[in-house]
Amino acid sequence: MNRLQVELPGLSLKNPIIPASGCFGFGQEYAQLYDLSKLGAIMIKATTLETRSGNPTPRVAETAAGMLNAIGLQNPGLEHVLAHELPWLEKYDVPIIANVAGTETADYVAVAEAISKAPNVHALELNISCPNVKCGGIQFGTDPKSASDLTAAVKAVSDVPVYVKLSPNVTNISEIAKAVEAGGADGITMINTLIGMRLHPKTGKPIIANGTGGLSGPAVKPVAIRMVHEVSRNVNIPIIGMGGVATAEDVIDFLSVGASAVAVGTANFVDPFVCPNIIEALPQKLDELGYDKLTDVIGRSHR
Amino acid sequence: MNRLQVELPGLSLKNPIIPASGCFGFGQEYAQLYDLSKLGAIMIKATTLETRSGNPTPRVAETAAGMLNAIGLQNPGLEHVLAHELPWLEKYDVPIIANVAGTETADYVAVAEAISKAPNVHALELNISCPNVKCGGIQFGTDPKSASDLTAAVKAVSDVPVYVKLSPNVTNISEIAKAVEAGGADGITMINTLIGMRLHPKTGKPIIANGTGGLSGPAVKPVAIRMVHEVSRNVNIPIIGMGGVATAEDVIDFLSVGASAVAVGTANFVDPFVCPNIIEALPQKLDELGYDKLTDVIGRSHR
Amino acid sequence: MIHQERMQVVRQQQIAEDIFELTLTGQLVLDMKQPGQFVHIRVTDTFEPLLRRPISIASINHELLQFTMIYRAEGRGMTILSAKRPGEEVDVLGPLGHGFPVEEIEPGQTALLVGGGIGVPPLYQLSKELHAKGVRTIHVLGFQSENNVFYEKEFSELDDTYIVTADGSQGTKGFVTDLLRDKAPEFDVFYSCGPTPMLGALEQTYPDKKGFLSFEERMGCGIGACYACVCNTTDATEKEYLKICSDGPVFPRGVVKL
Amino acid sequence: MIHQERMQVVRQQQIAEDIFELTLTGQLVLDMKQPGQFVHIRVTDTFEPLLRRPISIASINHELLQFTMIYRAEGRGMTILSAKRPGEEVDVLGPLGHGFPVEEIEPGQTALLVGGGIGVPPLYQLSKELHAKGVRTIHVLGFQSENNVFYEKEFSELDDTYIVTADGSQGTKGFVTDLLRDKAPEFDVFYSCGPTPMLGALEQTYPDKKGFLSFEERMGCGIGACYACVCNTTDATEKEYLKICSDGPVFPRGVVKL
Ligand SMILES: Cc1cc2nc3c(=O)[nH]c(=O)nc-3n(C[C@H](O)[C@H](O)[C@H](O)COP(=O)(O)OP(=O)(O)OC[C@H]3O[C@@H](n4cnc5c(N)ncnc54)[C@H](O)[C@@H]3O)c2cc1C
Ligand SMILES: Cc1cc2nc3c(=O)[nH]c(=O)nc-3n(C[C@H](O)[C@H](O)[C@H](O)COP(=O)(O)OP(=O)(O)OC[C@H]3O[C@@H](n4cnc5c(N)ncnc54)[C@H](O)[C@@H]3O)c2cc1C
Ligand SMILES: Cc1cc2nc3c(=O)[nH]c(=O)nc-3n(C[C@H](O)[C@H](O)[C@H](O)COP(=O)(O)O)c2cc1C
Ligand SMILES: Cc1cc2nc3c(=O)[nH]c(=O)nc-3n(C[C@H](O)[C@H](O)[C@H](O)COP(=O)(O)O)c2cc1C
Ligand code: FES
Ligand code: FES
Repeated sequence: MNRLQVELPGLSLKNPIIPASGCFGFGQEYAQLYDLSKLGAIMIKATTLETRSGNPTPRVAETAAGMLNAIGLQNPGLEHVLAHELPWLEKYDVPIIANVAGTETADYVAVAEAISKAPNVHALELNISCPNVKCGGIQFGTDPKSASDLTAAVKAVSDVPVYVKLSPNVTNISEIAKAVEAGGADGITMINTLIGMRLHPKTGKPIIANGTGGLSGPAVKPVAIRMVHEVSRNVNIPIIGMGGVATAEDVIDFLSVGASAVAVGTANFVDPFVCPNIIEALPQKLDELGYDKLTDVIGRSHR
Repeated sequence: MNRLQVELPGLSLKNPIIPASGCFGFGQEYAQLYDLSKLGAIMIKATTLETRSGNPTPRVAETAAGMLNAIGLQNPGLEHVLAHELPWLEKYDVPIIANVAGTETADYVAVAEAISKAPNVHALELNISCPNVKCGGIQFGTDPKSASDLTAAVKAVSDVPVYVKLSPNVTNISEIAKAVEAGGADGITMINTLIGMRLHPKTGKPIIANGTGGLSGPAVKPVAIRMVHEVSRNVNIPIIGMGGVATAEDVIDFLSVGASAVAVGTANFVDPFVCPNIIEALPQKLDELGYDKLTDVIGRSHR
Repeated sequence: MIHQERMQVVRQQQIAEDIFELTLTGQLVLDMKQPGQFVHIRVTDTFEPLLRRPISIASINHELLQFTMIYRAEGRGMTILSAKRPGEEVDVLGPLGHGFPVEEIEPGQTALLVGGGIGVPPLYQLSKELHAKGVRTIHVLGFQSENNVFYEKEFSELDDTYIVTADGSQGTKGFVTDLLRDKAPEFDVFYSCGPTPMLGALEQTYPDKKGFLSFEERMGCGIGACYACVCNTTDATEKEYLKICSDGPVFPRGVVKL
Repeated sequence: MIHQERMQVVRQQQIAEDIFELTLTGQLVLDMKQPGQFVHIRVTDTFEPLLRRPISIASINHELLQFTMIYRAEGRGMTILSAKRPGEEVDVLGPLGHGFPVEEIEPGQTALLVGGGIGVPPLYQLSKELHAKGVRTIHVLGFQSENNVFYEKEFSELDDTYIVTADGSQGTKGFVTDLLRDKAPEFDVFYSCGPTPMLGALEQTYPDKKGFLSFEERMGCGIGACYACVCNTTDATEKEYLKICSDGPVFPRGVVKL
């Protein structure tokens, strides 16, 4: 028995550790460091219909136990991802979750339809929560009706299960979660980044050229944990949790509040081996806690 | 000339450093350590009409560069505060900002009316953003109409200017800010805490007995800075900024994005002398940045 | 007077599994007046970990301006503290709170000192002061297992000392209250520090004795300002609640609702 | 190959105002192949400060498994790094990126090396390798003021070295480009590292020369995965953007849009 195995719509995961979208490119770089087949799955960088050149630099700034980023969804565009990035990843035994972004419903639908047909894409992650682009992204993620409609439109064309990625920058996250569930989402991924700003100490202007950026890293973990805790009580679809995961203990925490798997973002920059290290540490964590298998941990906060 | 002087509705501050409500009690404890007359003002602990015994313990938990609290507005009640706490503070040359909390409009109004008549209370801080009580508090702070109405009701009875304390747990903070401005607020204080949760690593249950708590400390500073930056563009009343202030540089940051003064909360627990230390460091900071007086720094991010 | 001081590490050594003994020096020691007080320690200058940690004063040497703490290095903060070497500095706020009243017992009388785990340390300074006053002491010290036992020798040198371990690997097996029922020691006043269930069991075991208990709670400020560490009181108590950091950590029996 | 290694501090010393020289030892040194590559350093095991810091490799000693960095300790991370003592460990990711191509110049030819401030360090290893190949070098090193000048002696021992300071307190007053216009040195290839405006001025001063420039940008991953450090390219370049961490930090002149 594989104690770390987790089954989710479209995803049979040998372990619940997934590099988060935007923090792992399309895998090539980390493949220099370790075998990507060790991973539960990979969430690839947001893909849009057209090539995007993203925001001006500086695009990142450090904050207390966290960082801000405003990459602006830079990516080589759907065609290139289909022709090069996804085929390159086929040599690894790892399911791909394709992060889909756009400006309006039509682009989302076009990307979703095409990318869901790639053989190694086992699920989509609908990015309705990117705080770093002027249109599209977060505006779908802060209004229940838009979120639900977009989910339904994408579901209608996708060949694989659709997970919707929620923004934490809302008054009532359960409302959005219920809306995307009603729209037909197969799962939820959460949280995307909190909107933040850091100033240059001398000039008093934002360090990030875009002004604001998305806050991630250990600093946001308490916010993510409470949101997953709340949403898992309000929906019946599975959750992939993220926000500040850096250790096996953090993974246990997300599963405890009801996530079925976790994504690791910022921590990859701090320790590029963090994903395989966590995977290796999990069985001992289970022993310490007295659980046979990881799925026994899921939702224990609620019991 | 006092380079640190700041003038705000009801408040003539010899410097812009104010211990934040709930982090400084009613001053007695820190008075053992230094002369409270050094401070710009003091925001006293939330006062409610009746005595409140607060939430069960544990009430605090540490997080990465931050902490959670769920004190639950424990306080000795209006009568006691008027009879003992405020008179005790009269021996110091420091204006008091009274943090007013309640369950419904009537309590807020009753506390505001009475406490605004105390001789050393120079302003009220209307707490519509406490995330740690079951009713009252945050529910006023997440709905523009309720926030505006409550502000107007309190303004009608208060003898001193009214500042409204905003919650960061909203989709659109400018909307709430504009609503309280329309309701007659003389100023805004922001931010209160973000809702968060931390689990006990062994049991998987929340450490804080209340379940969730309010996140504060350096971890939240980027969120606070971006919100003050945004709100200062959208209202014409002054802002007292807070959220993670621990150094003179942090104060400069809050002023840069448009705050006119700052409150210091969690940092008092880390370094009990943080307020006088910051006040002492500010003139040299001004020299380094090439400003004559602190008010020159206000809003420089926007210029 | 409460002070904040960057104190110097004099000595640091591991004395049992995960248990360290750390001696610091500085002026702040001069204000340590009562056994059972604590210090609030910042283990790093960065913001992670952020909060101070409350640790009891285990022994005081006013002449050398030194005091000693004994702590379990299991969590994040204490593990960082355990890496400090002689000459390095530690940011200490203290002395804090109200400790064990030595004046509540007369010379010639007998005190029962009951400690559990990391509740044992403050009893050491207490025992020394009681002996200096001519009070006999009986020490009953509970631990998980023999690997966790510390200061048996130090306490034995002062007076009768019984070790109890949960797994029976050293001394008597069980809880301290098991041993107390068996041995039924004679004494006048009891003083105790340890897990809350132990304190509750002690109050029940000795319903008629004068006693003083030291409590623990998660803290913010450590000085009484933040209301993090309040405890409810019994009906017999005038105040509705008490703060463990500034009103305690030591309270007479019967004051705190258990 | 990129490695992550906890390397040991061999030596740490201050060599100018706020400027430190740190030598580390470990296996990772074996993979350092090219001057101008960098390492990505984590200065603490806690989460604050969180991110790694990119620092150039200033010199390499393959025999001793040692390499040296030179850095300015002004910000939070570098100040923490500057407190590390011999025997302590530093978490290093590297070697990273593509450095200065020594193969682009022939023995007997002359290279102009232009450095500004903390852009000076990688030029030292470059100069050593160029000399090993039989290339002459001219060093033009710009600093704010005499207090900030470092490695003048080291560079002088290799070849002709000119110091320029913004305030004129040492060497020539002004910018490196002022000195270059005055002296008009003869050379075949230029190599440079320093503030972006300096790199731009150099490209303009020598429109027809072969040259290589090392760039800086704020980084996340340091290995090409996060798109934090991209720079735009000129029309003459095929790719639309380049990543400074993995495609650079050194690019041929004319590639990066300045
Ligand atoms: C008055 C008092 C005296 C104490 N004396 C001692 C002593 O002499 N020796 C000793 O080993 N321990 C003592 N403790 C317990 C000690 O404070 C905790 O073991 C310590 O805070 C754990 O910190 P950590 O960083 O290692 O653990 P972490 O789990 O990383 O701590 C996380 C947070 O929880 C708090 N916390 C965790 N456990 C406790 C606890 N049991 N009590 C209070 N806060 C806690 C920490 O202070 C910190 O804010 C005392 C506690 C109190 C209240
Ligand atoms: C390829 C490369 C090579 C470098 N080589 C050297 C060198 O040899 N010596 C040296 O002193 N400096 C060098 N730098 C600059 C060095 O990275 C920064 O000085 C350092 O990151 C500042 O960190 P801090 O914690 O002291 O400052 P802080 O201001 O506290 O840093 C905050 C954040 O901003 C980032 N940051 C701040 N300044 C810079 C900068 N100039 N470039 C990139 N990121 C920055 C930090 O990495 C950190 O994430 C190099 C930069 C790059 C990109
Ligand atoms: C540099 C960077 C780039 C990101 N890009 C994307 C993206 O393209 N699409 C997306 O859905 N989320 C993106 N995110 C958000 C992360 O996937 C993740 O939701 C967030 O960072 C919280 O997790 P963490 O704290 O582990 O980083 C990005 C985050 C970072 C730090
Ligand atoms: C222990 C604690 C108690 C608090 N109690 C109150 C309160 O009674 N009323 C209130 O308006 N805010 C209260 N707050 C919020 C602070 O006033 C402040 O808005 C917040 O902590 C952010 O600032 P900081 O990061 O500097 O702590 C409390 C915060 C803490 C940490
Ligand atoms: S810890 Fe703040 S009141 Fe006790
Ligand atoms: S720093 Fe991540 S791509 Fe360059």
